[in-house]
Order: sequence, then C-alpha cells, then structure tokens
Amino acid sequence: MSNVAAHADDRGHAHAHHPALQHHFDTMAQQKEAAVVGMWVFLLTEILFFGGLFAAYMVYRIWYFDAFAEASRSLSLFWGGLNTAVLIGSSLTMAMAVRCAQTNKRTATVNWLILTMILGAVFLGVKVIEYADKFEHHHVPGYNFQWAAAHEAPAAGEHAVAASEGAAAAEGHRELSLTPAQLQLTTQIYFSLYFTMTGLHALHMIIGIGIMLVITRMAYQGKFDQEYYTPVEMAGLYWHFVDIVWIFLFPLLYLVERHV
Amino acid sequence: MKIFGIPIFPEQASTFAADVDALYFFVLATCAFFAIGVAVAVIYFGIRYHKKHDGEIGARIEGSLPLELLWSVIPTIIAMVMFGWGASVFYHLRRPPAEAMHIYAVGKQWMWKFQHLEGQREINELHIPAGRPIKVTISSEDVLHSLFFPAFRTKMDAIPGRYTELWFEAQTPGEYHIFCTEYCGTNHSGMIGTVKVLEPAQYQAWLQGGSMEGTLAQRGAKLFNDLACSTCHLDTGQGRGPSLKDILGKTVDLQDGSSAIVDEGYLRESILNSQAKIVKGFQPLMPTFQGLISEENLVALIEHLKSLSPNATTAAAPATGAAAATPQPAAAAVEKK
Amino acid sequence: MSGHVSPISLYITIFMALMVLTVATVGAAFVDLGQFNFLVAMIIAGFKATLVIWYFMHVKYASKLTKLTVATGIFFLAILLGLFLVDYGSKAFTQMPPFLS
Amino acid sequence: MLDQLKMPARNYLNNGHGLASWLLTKDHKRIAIMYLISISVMFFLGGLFAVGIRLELATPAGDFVQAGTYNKFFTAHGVIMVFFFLIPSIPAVLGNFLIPPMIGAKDLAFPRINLISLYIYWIGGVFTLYAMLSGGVDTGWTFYTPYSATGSNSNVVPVALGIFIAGFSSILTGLNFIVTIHRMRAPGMTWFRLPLFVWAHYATSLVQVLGTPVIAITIVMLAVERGLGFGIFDPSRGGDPVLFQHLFWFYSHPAVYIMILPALGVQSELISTFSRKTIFGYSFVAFSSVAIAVFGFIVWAHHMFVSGISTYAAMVFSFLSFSVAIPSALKVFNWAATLYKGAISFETPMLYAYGFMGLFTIGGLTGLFLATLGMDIHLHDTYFVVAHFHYIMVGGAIMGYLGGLHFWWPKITGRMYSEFFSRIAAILVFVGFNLTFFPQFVVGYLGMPRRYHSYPDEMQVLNVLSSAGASVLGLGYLLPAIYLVWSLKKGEVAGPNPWGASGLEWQTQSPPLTENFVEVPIVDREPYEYEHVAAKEKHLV
Ligand code: HEA
Ligand code: HEA
Ligand code: HEC
Ligand code: CUA
Ligand SMILES: [Cu+2]
Repeated sequence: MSNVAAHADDRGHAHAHHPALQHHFDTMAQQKEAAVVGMWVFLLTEILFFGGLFAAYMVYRIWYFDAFAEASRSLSLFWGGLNTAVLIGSSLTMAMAVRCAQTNKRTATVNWLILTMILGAVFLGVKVIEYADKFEHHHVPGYNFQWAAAHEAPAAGEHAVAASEGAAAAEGHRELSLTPAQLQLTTQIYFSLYFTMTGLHALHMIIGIGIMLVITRMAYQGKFDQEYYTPVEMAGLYWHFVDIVWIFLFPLLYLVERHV
Repeated sequence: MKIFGIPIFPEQASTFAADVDALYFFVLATCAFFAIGVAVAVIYFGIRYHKKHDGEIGARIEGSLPLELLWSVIPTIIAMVMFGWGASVFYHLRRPPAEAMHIYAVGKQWMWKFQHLEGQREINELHIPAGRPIKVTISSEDVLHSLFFPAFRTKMDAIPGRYTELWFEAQTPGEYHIFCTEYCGTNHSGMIGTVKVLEPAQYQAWLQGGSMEGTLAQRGAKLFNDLACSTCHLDTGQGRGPSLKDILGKTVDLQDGSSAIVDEGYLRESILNSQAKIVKGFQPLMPTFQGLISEENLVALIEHLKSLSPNATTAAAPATGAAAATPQPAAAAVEKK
Repeated sequence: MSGHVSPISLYITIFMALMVLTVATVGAAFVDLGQFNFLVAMIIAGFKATLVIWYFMHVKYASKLTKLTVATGIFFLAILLGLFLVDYGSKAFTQMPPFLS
Repeated sequence: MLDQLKMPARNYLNNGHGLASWLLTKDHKRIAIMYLISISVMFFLGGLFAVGIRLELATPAGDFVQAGTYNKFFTAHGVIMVFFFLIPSIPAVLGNFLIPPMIGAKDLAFPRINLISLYIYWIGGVFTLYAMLSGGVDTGWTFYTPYSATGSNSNVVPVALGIFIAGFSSILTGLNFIVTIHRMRAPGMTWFRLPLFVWAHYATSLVQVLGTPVIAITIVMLAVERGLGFGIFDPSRGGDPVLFQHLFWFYSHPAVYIMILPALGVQSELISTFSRKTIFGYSFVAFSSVAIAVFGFIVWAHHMFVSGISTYAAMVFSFLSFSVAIPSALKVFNWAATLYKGAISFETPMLYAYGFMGLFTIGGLTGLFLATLGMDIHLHDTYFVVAHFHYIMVGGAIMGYLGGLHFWWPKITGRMYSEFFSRIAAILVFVGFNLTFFPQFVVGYLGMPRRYHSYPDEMQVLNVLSSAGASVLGLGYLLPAIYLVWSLKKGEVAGPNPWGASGLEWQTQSPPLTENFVEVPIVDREPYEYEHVAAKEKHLV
C-alpha cells in the first residue's frame, strides 16, 4: 500500500490511462482488487442471506424429520438431478467465458456467455415444470395445500401409475410416527421452505441472467480487453455462487431419505 | 419500599424475591462502583489537567500492558461471578419441586384464564395459598403473552402450541399485580389482574366455594367472571365493553345521541337486552343474556355492579323486578348534549 | 496485469469431478447409512462447493484478503447454525410441540 | 486572526449548483449531507412519536390516545428511530464524509454504489412511512410472530419490506467502507496509523455486512407467511414462533453494535483531541471494536431468556453475553486513562464526550443486569429494559453523534456555530435525558411492563418525572437544529483546523475540495501526534 503513488508513476510512463480507470483510483490493479473484494464481500452477505433459510430448514428438519423425508420423496429425482447437471455445466461455460475475456477473445466470450444464459434458462424451465407439478398436486402451501391427495386419492387415470408407485414405496417405508393430520401440517412446512428456498434461488438466477445480458452486450461492443474485464469476472463470481447454493439445495431438498 | 408514599421498590412476596433482590443489590453495587469510579476519575482529570495555555499538549503516554491486563482480567472475573450467581438463581427458578401445587394458566387476547385442579376457574384473578410451592403451566390460545408476577420476581412467556411453566412460593398474604409482559395486540396493557395470596385456611374456604357463605355481591362477582362479563368489561376501560366501575348514578351518552342515567333498571336492561341502548363509542357486541341468566343470578349480578360504585348508592332507584326489564326512556333518560 | 489464466483442461477436470460427485450424492442417498446419510451428503456438497470456489472462482489465485473474506463467510454461517443448535439441539429432547407428541 | 480566515474559494459545496448537481453527485461528502438531512427529518419524526408516548404515559389511565393508537406510536417510534435514524446516523453521515479524507483517499471505493445506497434508503423510508401513515402497524419494532404473521393488520408486510429495502442501503454502505479501508489508504497510512474512528467503522461495516442479510431473509419469510399463506412461524400451521425471535435477534442484537460502535469511534477522537494527547492503549481500543463486532454475533438469545428457549441454551447465551462487556470495559478505561496528564478543554464536543462517558457506562452496565439470568426473568420486558437501551442509544449513540456533528461541523460547512447556545443545548440534553430515563430504571424494577398504554396508579409519579424530562430533552434537541442552521450563513469562518486536531482530515481546507486533497498526502506520522499541530497553532496565533 505504501508505494501506491509510485505505482501511479510507473503506469503513467508506460502508457496512457486506461479509459475504464475511474478518477479516484490510482491504478487498474487497485481498481480491480477493489472490485474483487467488493464482490466477495457482497457474496458474504449472500451466504448469510441463505444462511437464515438454512437455519430454519435445519430446525424443522430436526423436528419433523419424517415429514421431510416423506415430502422430499415426492420430488422428482430426475428433474432435480438434471438441473444439478445443467447448473454445473453452466458454471463451466461461465468459467470459460471469463477465461476467454482474460485472453482477449471477444467472440468466444460472447458465445460462452450466451451458452451460459441458455443453460440458466433451461434450469428455470425445468423449475417451471416442477412448480406446475406441485400446483397440480396441491403441494403449494397455503389454503389449498393437500398432502394426502397426491398419494391416496389420484384424481384420474394418468395418476394411477404414480399412485401405485407411491403405494409400493409406502410399503417399504419404515413406520411413520405421524398421523395423516400431522403429516398434512408438517409437510406443508417442508413445502413452504422448498418454495422459499428454490424461489429465491431462481430469483437469483433471473437476476444473474439479467446481468449477463448487459455484460454480453458490453463484450460484444468490445468494451473489455485483458486489462479490463472486471464485469465479466464479477458476473462469473455471482453465477458460481448461485451454483454453490444449488449444490447444497439439491441434497437438502431432494435427498432427505431416499433409501427405503 | 416507599419514599414519600411513592413505591420505588416492589414488594417481596415470594421466596424468590429475596434471592433475586440480593443478586440485584450485588450487581448494583458492583456496577455503581465502576460507574462512580469512572465518573470520579474523569471529572478529577478534567479539573486537574485542564488546559492552561494555548498550544499546550498532553504528555505522550502510549499505554501500558499491565494496566490493560488488569482492567480486562478484573472485569472478566466479576462478570463470571455475576454469571454464576445469576445462573444459580435462574436454575432454581426453572426447577419446580415435585410436590408443587399445580395451576393452569391460559393466555388469550386479552385475559388470563386460570384453572385450579379442584375445578375453580378464574379470569384475571388468581387465588393461591401462602407457603406452598405452586407450579403454573402456561399456554396460549392465540399469540404470545407473558405471565408476570412482579412481587414474586418471575415471569414466563405463553406460547401458542406449546406449554411453558413457572413456579414460585408466595409467602406474604396480600394482593399483587399480574401483568402480561409480552406484547399481544391492542389491549396488551389491559391484560392485567390480581393474584390474591391467602392464608392456607382462607384458601381452603375459598376453594370450598366462597359463594356459599359469600354475600350476594360476591356471588355476583363470581358470576360476572363465570359468565365472562369480565372479558369485555375491564376496569381499565379498555375492554370491548365500557368499564362498569363507578357507573351507578352516572349519565351515559348513547349512540343515538340521547343519554341515560344509570340505575338498577338500566343495568338490568343492559344485561338482558343490551342492544336496546348502545353506549356511545362502543359496538353492539354484547350478547343478549335474556333467558340465560336466572333471576337470582341477575340480582346477584346487579348487586355486584352496584358494589363497584361504592360512592353512588343513594342515587340508585330500588330494583323493580321484572318491570324494570322494560325500557323506561321517559323516566330515566335526560336529554342532554 | 490480468489475473491468473487457468488451463482449459483444469476446468474440464473440475467439471467432470463435480458431475461424478453429483452422481455419488444421489447414490449415497440410496444406501442406508442411518444417521450418516446426512453427513455424507453434506460432506460431498461441501467438497463440491470447495472445488467451485477454489478453481472456478479463482480463490486459489486470489489475494489473502479474498481468502479471508471467504473464510469469514463460512465462519459466521457456522456461528449461525451452531448456536441455533445450542437451543434446538437441547430442546428437541425435552420439548416437542404437544400436538406432535 | 479571524480576519485572515476566509471561506476557500473552491470547495465541494460550490462545485456545481442546482438540484441535479446534488441528486446525481458521486461525491461522498454531498451524499453525506443528503443523508444528514434525511436522518434529521426521521429523528424529529421519531421524536414526535416519543412525545406522543410520553404524553399518554403522563397519567395512568389510557386517556390521551386509544390503546391501538398508542401501540402504533411506539412501533413507529422504534422502527423509525432504529432503522431510519440510528443505524444510518453516524456511518452514513459522519463516516461517509470523513473516512476518505481520514485515510487520504479521494472518495469511497464505489461512489456510484454510495449514491445508490442513499436512494435505496429513501425508497425504503418512503415505503415504510407511507404504510405507517396509511393505517400504521402495531406490532412493536420486534415484529414477533405469530402476532405479526396472523394478527395485527396487513400493513405489516409493507412496513417490513421498507425495512428490508433500507437494509440493503446499510449493507452497501458497509461494503463500501470495508473495501475503501482495505484498498484506498494513502501511502504510509498503515493499519495502525488509522484513526480509531475508522477502526470503529470497519468493525461496524462487518456487522452490517454479516448481520443485515439475516434480517432480510427473516422479513422474506414473514412476508411469504403473511402474504402467501406459507407456514413457517405460525404455530397453528406447525411452525415455531420462537424461531422468528432467533432469526430476528441474530441480526438485531449485532445491530445494536452498528448503532454504538461508530459512536465509540467518535468518542475516541473527541477524547484525544480535547485532551491533546494520544489515545492510551491505541491498539487495544482499535481491536476492541473488532472484538465487540465479532462477539456481538454470539449473544443474541439474551433477548429470549423467558421466551421458551431451553434452560441450557439460556445459560450458554448468558455466559457469552458477558464477553462483549470486556472489550467495552477496555474502551471506557482507556478513555479515562487518556485524560490523565492531558491538556483538557471543554468545548461543546467535549461536553458531549463527557456526557457519553457517563451515560454509555450506565447503559452498558445495566446491560449486565439484563444479561444476568436470574434477574432478567424479573426485568425482561419491563421499563428497566427501556431505560437500558435508551441510556445506550440516546445517552450513548446520540450523544456520540451530536458530539461528532459538533466536532466536524466546521469541517463539513467551514463555519462555527454559537459556542454559547451549543453548550446550553449539551447541558439541556444531559439533564433532560437523565430526568427522562433514570426514573424508568426504578419503575422498571417495580414491575411496570413496557408497551403499556395504561399502568397502575402508584407508578404515576415516576412516569410524570419521565415525561417532564422528555420535554427538556426535546428542547435540548431542538436548539442544535436552530443554531446549526443559523451558523450556515452567519457562523464565523472556521479555518482548516479550529480544534487543533491531529487527523488527516484537518490538514485539508474546510470545507474540503471535491477531491479532498490537492495532492495525495503521504503519511509519515503516528496517529494522534499533537506536537506538530501545536507548533502550527502557535504559528497562527
Ligand atoms: C446501542 C444499543 C445497545 C447496546 C450497545 C447494548 C449493549 C448491551 N446490552 Fe442491550 N439492548 C438494546 C440496545 C443495546 N444494548 C436494546 C434496543 C434492547 C431491547 C430490545 C427490545 O426488546 O426492544 C436491549 C436489550 C438487552 C437485553 C435483553 C433484555 C430483555 O429484553 O430482557 C440484554 C440482556 O442481556 C442486554 C444486554 C446488553 C449487554 C450485556 C450489552 C453490552 O454490550 C454492554 C457493554 C458495556 C459495558 C459493560 C459498560 C462498560 C464497562 C465498564 C465500565 C467496566 C465494568 C465492567 C464489568 C464489571 C464487566 N440488552
Ligand atoms: C435511536 C433510538 C431511539 C431514540 C433516539 C429514542 C428516543 C426517545 N424515546 Fe424511545 N424507543 C426506542 C428507540 C429510541 N427512542 C425503541 C427501539 C423503543 C421500543 C419500541 C417498541 O417497544 O417496539 C422505544 C420505546 C420507547 C418508550 C417505551 C414505550 C413503551 O414500551 O410503551 C418510551 C417511553 O417513554 C420512549 C421514550 C423516548 C423518548 C422520550 C425519547 C427522546 O429521546 C426523544 C427526544 C426527541 C424529541 C422530543 C423530538 C425532537 C424535539 C422536538 C420536536 C421539539 C419539541 C418537543 C418538545 C419540547 C417536547 N421510547
Ligand atoms: C362480547 C362482549 C360483552 C360481554 C360478554 C358482556 N358485555 Fe356488557 N357490554 C358490552 C358492550 C360492547 C357494551 C356497550 C354497548 C351496549 O350498550 O350494548 C356493554 C354494555 C353493558 C352495560 C351498560 C354499560 C353502560 O356503561 O351503560 C352493562 C351494565 C353491561 N354491559 C353488563 C354486562 C354483564 C352483567 C355481562 C355478563 C352477564 C356483560 N355485560 C357481558 C360487551 C359485552
Ligand atoms: Cu397478553 Cu400482552
Ligand atoms: Cu442484545
């Protein structure tokens, strides 16, 4: 820190000020370091933001383990697993986008960013399918919430398969300590948390895609070079963070107790 | 304890009171020592080292490790003493003895309902014997409340969907406050009552149904609780209904702009057919008790209401039995306003 | 002055590792490990998260300050969850909501 | 000498005129001024509700306003004072203005984010105020469930969302400070040359960044429960209302250190400057700020001793609660020691510093009563608690804020206020304050519950004292509003360093340039060295 002024001099001699250097910074390096630390501090707040939800989840999972296990089995492993893969893939493409920005490959950066957004959209699409399924089964908490309906009273033929599967699974269950009335009450807590957690996660992804749209445009316009690609890097950090949240949400929500 | 007749220290009416107060005075003394010590030092330095001329600067003293250690270690030790003492009192407060007498309390917006194992129910009033440990199991019908007995130095939250408990052993017979100390909505401050600590013999008498030997007014008072009148008519005037304290002989303004003087007839009409005259500023919420209250009980009730107005007996007309149940607008209502 | 550029092969490796670990979590969930199912799932997830943070998010090459920031986040998350458990962990044995017992 | 002093020709105040030059500025000093105006409005609004409270409590009967109205009063009072006045007060005004010049920077690291956080604060404020005025809420500032989730009225969600929004303003301010302090220090400005004010703000920022997101998520959960019918806290849907309290206090206890730490920082500056002496035990005072911030996160359940947490947990949290007392004690003792062999003078800021010393100590020490388990059972939710936190928040934090405001006013505006009136105000505030809140300790131990619209007759005398004190206090707060505004036009020109203070911010002109310094200063001195300043001062006289 002590030789910041000296740095400024060095750079002044080497070449003219980079157009992206803001007046209150001395060097691009200082500006970039500030941005990286700032972003990480922001992610710190995000950790605690989701942390509050995880705390609530933890408490109820301890209290209502059986209901959580029961409710989590009603989620589709296929969609959940697919989404995990999609999101991890999008992390890879995002990392590639940053790498291309670092190495000054403009078109490649744009392409990787677009691919990342597409994968993000796929993830959200799958979430829509899953949410729609919850609506259909009255698994959305609130006044229409119905736990039993999904398993015991399938409305139409198409549900028959699912129902028999459910029944088969039910046979293998260890004995539940909960009555149907208690299940109705406590599975609703699970779904309240499910929707809050996945909803906020999805919201973060939507914001992330929004940010990427802007950044893709900037990249396309050639605003970045190997000296200055901070926005791409910041968007990358954010996107990876969203991925990490999902890495935890997936086992917490989909895999409470699958072995029965 | 009082100064110039103003209470400045709560009564000590339970075994805990002395324990908690002793702790209090210990912490108070320690803290006073530090607060006064700091104040004296600061003021002394302020005078002693007052700047004498322009440009004067203080001595350059950077600090002293021994001092820093001294004044972090000593407070640490004192703090641990406070913690230990406080924790032991707390542990005692949280462990009801097995032989404790058991009472249930239910918090509800905005009243305390107590139930004795013997079957007696009370609202906003609790009779207990002195000299016996008593365990109160607390629950709530709606939101959070907190049952607080300042004279016993104990309180506990009422949590819907869960039971909590507190215990105490009252020592000095007398009447003490019951407060609700967890904010619970509009009439939180009206959710108050009285705990009546009786001598064990008196308590037995009360259990046997004080109403038997009790006066009519006392029986009325009991009915006033049993019929849940007291849920709406709080003395503080904050219930859903008006306060009935000192009401006899008063002129009340009615909803339709007229007014009425309160006598026994008015009271009776108000009870049996409350919709007939709605008091200004209130909703017509009160149920009609026509057919629900026997005559004897009605009399007892009115007697009780009268006893709430000790200074106004002369103003009231004598009860006129059934006749009084019909409205007497011409006689009683005096146009005003 | 630009940051460290990682080889593409590293990214691919990390990606593959993450996929494998995802399959592993799902697999582990179908094995009855009793109490340990949850632990295994969390350890795998923690490992995955570490890979993402360390390589994709370049913390490996970042300043000490950035590393410290990440550690702070994890530390305070641990305080949050840990001290919640101090209450709920000791309460679970004594007091369940009555409508459940 | 006075004639020689002229307002500098070029400064941040005359660098651009018109509304747009303010509303679109990225200058941290102008943003600070806009914060100053906003929080002052909020303070008087919150104070108005306090006047309502004290009027009602002047008599035992609930006669001035109805119970429901009273409940809305203290809710509005608490919410406005905590979230819209005290939390932003010192950081967003004094911190914003002073941190860059103190460390020799031209601006904060993210000037645009700084401006955005002001706008976020405004949006949150408008949101909350609107909801409060159009019907109000009566949950208390703590928003305990299930009352807030199922009872009360539907304004709960908008008011809570207003707080949610304002929270992001607080987060962004903290983020900005952290990065600025790490990355923008002038050459030679090492960590141990930072003014203690900056250390305190660093610690504050940590709390803002780590704590605020938890209240945000708590509000989200409350909103989905109330708005969408989700079951999270509502016991009738299997939820746990005590969980809400845990989450709420996980933020709100650390938040009390957001309120007090900056004031502790101001206090260090004042004590040092007005005794012309380096701080005793600089590194202990510096690290104690960080220690308070960190320990602040492990004590929250001391607000919940009677709320149904387990006995074991109560013991753990009571034990931990005492941990914050030790770094606080360090600070108090080091300030006292700083005065020893100083060259002390009693200008207005020092009067506030002395007041702070006493009131913060009492406030903090009564916190120990509450942290002591057996006693909190009796004291919880009585006026003892009300007295405790007003001693710290009004007697401590606001004293610190006013002291700081008077101290840096000449730097901010370039002019001096009336020393006579400012001393009167400081004394009025001190006297009025004690008269208002000391009786509340007594009435609290007597058992008077808080949030009570009416109370037993025998407690009236103490309450009347309190109400009387509040009027004196109100007067004491009104005065500065008048003479400070007056000083803007008529005040004497102050010059760069009217107090003979040692910090970097006093080495530039007052009011400073937009870039703070003509050229980036190079720091080659330890903090709080008065030898140089005194030499200069002599030279001037
Ligand atoms: C700025 C705000 C602020 C600050 C700094 C504090 C500081 C402290 N507070 Fe306070 N508190 C509040 C604001 C604050 N509080 C508010 C708003 C509430 C009520 C919320 C509500 O319910 O609405 C509250 C409530 C509250 C409670 C809950 C009471 C209840 O509801 O039952 C408790 C309990 O432990 C407590 C304790 C403490 C402690 C131990 C400190 C410590 O940090 C104090 C440390 C300072 C010192 C100790 C003084 C200096 C030391 C010395 C001079 C040396 C001597 C020391 C020793 C011998 C150890 N506070
Ligand atoms: C920063 C925080 C802050 C500040 C500054 C204050 C300032 C004051 N507060 Fe407060 N208060 C809280 C935070 C704060 N409060 C909180 C968090 C609660 C808990 C809320 C809850 O329970 O939910 C509370 C609750 C609270 C109560 C308890 C209410 C109850 O439980 O029923 C009382 C009662 O006396 C009170 C009084 C006061 C007074 C007299 C002031 C005075 O300092 C105010 C002085 C200011 C003015 C008077 C206005 C400015 C002056 C004028 C406009 C001039 C004209 C006026 C006159 C001459 C009278 N406050
Ligand atoms: C559900 C609430 C409720 C209950 C229960 C209730 N009241 Fe009332 N009462 C009211 C309200 C509201 C009023 C004022 C409006 C009116 O006059 O009807 C009132 C008015 C009265 C009045 C007239 C008071 C006046 O100031 O003129 C009397 C007397 C009275 N009630 C007695 C009783 C008695 C005796 C009982 C029990 C047997 C009882 N009330 C039960 C709500 C209630
Ligand atoms: Cu019930 Cu307050
Ligand atoms: Cu606290």
